[in-house]
Amino acid sequence: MSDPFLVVAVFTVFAAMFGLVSVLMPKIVAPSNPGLEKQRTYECGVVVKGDPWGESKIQFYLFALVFVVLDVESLFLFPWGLVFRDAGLTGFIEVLVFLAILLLGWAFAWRVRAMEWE
Amino acid sequence: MGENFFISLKSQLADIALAWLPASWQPMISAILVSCAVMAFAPLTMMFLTWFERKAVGRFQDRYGPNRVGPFGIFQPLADGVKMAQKEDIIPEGADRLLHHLAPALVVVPAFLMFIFVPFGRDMVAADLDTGLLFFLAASGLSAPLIISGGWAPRNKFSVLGGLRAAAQMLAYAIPMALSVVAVVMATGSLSISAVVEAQARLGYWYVLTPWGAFAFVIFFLCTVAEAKRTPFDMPEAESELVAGFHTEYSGLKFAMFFMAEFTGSYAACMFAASLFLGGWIGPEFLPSWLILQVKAMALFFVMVWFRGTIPRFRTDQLLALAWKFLFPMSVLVLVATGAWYFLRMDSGIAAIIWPFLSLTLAWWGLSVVLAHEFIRANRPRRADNAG
Amino acid sequence: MLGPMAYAVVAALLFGLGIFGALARRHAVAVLISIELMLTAVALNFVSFSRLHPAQEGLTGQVAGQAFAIFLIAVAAAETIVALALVFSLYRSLKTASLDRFSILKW
Amino acid sequence: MPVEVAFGVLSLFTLAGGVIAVGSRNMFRAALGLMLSLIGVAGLFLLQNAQFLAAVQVLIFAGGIAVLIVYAVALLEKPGEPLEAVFGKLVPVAALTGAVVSGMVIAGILKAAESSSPPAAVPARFIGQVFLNHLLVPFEALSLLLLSALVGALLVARGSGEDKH
Repeated sequence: MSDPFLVVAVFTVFAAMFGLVSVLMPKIVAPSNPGLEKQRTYECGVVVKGDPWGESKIQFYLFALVFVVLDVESLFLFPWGLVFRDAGLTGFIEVLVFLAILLLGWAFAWRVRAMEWE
Repeated sequence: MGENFFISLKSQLADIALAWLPASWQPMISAILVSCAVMAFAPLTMMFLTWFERKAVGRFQDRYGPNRVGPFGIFQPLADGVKMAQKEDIIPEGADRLLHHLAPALVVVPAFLMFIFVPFGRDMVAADLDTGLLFFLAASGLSAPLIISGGWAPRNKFSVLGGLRAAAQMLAYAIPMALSVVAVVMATGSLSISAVVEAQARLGYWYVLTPWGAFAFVIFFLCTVAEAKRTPFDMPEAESELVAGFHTEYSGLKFAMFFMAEFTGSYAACMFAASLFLGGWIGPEFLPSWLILQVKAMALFFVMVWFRGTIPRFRTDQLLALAWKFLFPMSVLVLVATGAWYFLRMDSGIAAIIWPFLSLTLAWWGLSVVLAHEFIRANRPRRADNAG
Repeated sequence: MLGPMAYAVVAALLFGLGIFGALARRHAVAVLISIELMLTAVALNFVSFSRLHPAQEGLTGQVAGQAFAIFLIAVAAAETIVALALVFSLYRSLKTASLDRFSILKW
Repeated sequence: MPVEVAFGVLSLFTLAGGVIAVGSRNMFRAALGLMLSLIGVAGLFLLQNAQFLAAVQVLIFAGGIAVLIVYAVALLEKPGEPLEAVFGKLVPVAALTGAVVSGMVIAGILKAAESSSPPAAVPARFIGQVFLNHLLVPFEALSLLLLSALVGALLVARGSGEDKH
């Protein structure tokens, strides 16, 4: 058996090299004639107006916010899941309290319409 | 092509290499051989899957699908690859040129990384980490920022919106995915994927056959379909409103990289789901263990194709509502049910199967009613919304 | 084998970078990014220094260091969401994310 | 030998990501630099055999907080901000403070006796036991903290609810 860390390291390097080679290969094999019209961003043929690198909806941030909180709390469940059979019923009840607090936050997010797409 | 074909092939190749190199290189050579094997596996699988999907969807739609290049069109992906490589690389003006190169190059890394944590067969896991389950989730979580960057780089409105939407969707489905994995962790008491498979071999039943496991499996599988942004969850790349979403401005091999990340990612997720819930490489003795896992994963992938051939696309608000308002509470309930299952010692007896199953089914239908109510409410005409 | 001190040096450099960014940058989100760098450096220190003690069960040594690092990461998440929400709130009223303009409480 | 190489590469990534995060004019690249740095630190955790922590670092820091910051940039970024807006007036003071702090810490570290205990793997099981047996109150308090942060952030970020810009 091989050292798992070494495999992760070597494989990451390989995968990154695969991606970089594939992306840079057209530089050699493919033709390249840039033109004014060709380099314009694609907007279904309409004249480009405005800049997409600007203000977008706050709704995206609200989703990410709820995600981060729930993600942290769900990650705390992993170490508990490992030991929960040794921890006994008290451990289970403790985690039920934790889950209840988590669901409280979730219900609040629903209540203030942070999970709606509007 | 027996059980130990790949293992003995690897040790033979390692012996050949060690004849030339000092013995201290042994771990390095082993790592390189394993990496090469998985690196070869991933793109080949992607090629096969594109062919399989086009053929199958063709049949669903009463067409033949690709049938020109090679027998049954099996070499079509190769021809596509050659064509892709010759396409001009167009970078729109005003784009972030560095990111435009880097994002498609790196987006395959997390998708490929998912493969090395999955046990392909008995003693055939590339990187047998003690916390492999978490690393799988971490690798799938890393593709969200890469896809936002891919959408951001070309400075196109469609691709920026597509990238932001894709990430919102992947984040939303990551939570129920993680929670349904916690149920498996509770049952196994380990974070190693090989330990999960071995625990199912020891128990004699697959986790999907337990009441909590059945629901966790369905939640997990729906989440993997959504994480891979496949139909019916392909809103980020909906042609009818976002052109092609985050990869609108990518041509040739850059586009192929996004495509490859999507396909390899979904197949890796299929293999992962098969290992967690369907017993992984456990199966009839006369088949080699690595073949059994591939058969199970292909069956799951066929279900994904089936979805694509059958179910129309969700609207974005429905898609997010499904994750936040249905799958999330359902996965929390599954966790509670898993805990109760082990504490009340309900491992035996037919009643022990029926009661948890019935209550979870009841919860499932109850939440479905709530979700349907939300959908109907969302359909009522309101004041005009701004797009995005 | 590299000792914990090598990692601590990297953590110290990262922390210094974070301090520089937090003090020098004007963009509110950039300052937040620098603070994240500092917090990560601290988490790295927790893990490296806890290696001076052996790993065993209970709240000692390496386990304690890693548990504290996990708490730190969770608190960092809470800090980030609130800070970014404040930035949005200020941006909505002042139409800028530059910290120099956030001076309306001065007089 | 491979450990030293990996350490060198990972710390290079970490510090380079930090430099990009702190110095880049382009806020989007700064956020990605932060992500690079966070992943580098996760790699350093992995090198010290802290597997669970490395996964948490990637999942929460790189996959959660960094995405949050990327979203914030996408919401706030205005192209073509003038150069003087990148760094404030405090640059010399900031550079001095940063250099002094990290210099002092590094000097202290170099003076300390190097102990060469190899990194032992901490099973994730131990962390779970510590959470349930020793850190139960902090564990529940943390969930309350996250709840209050969620409530506060949602209310502040949404504003009055009328003008969602």
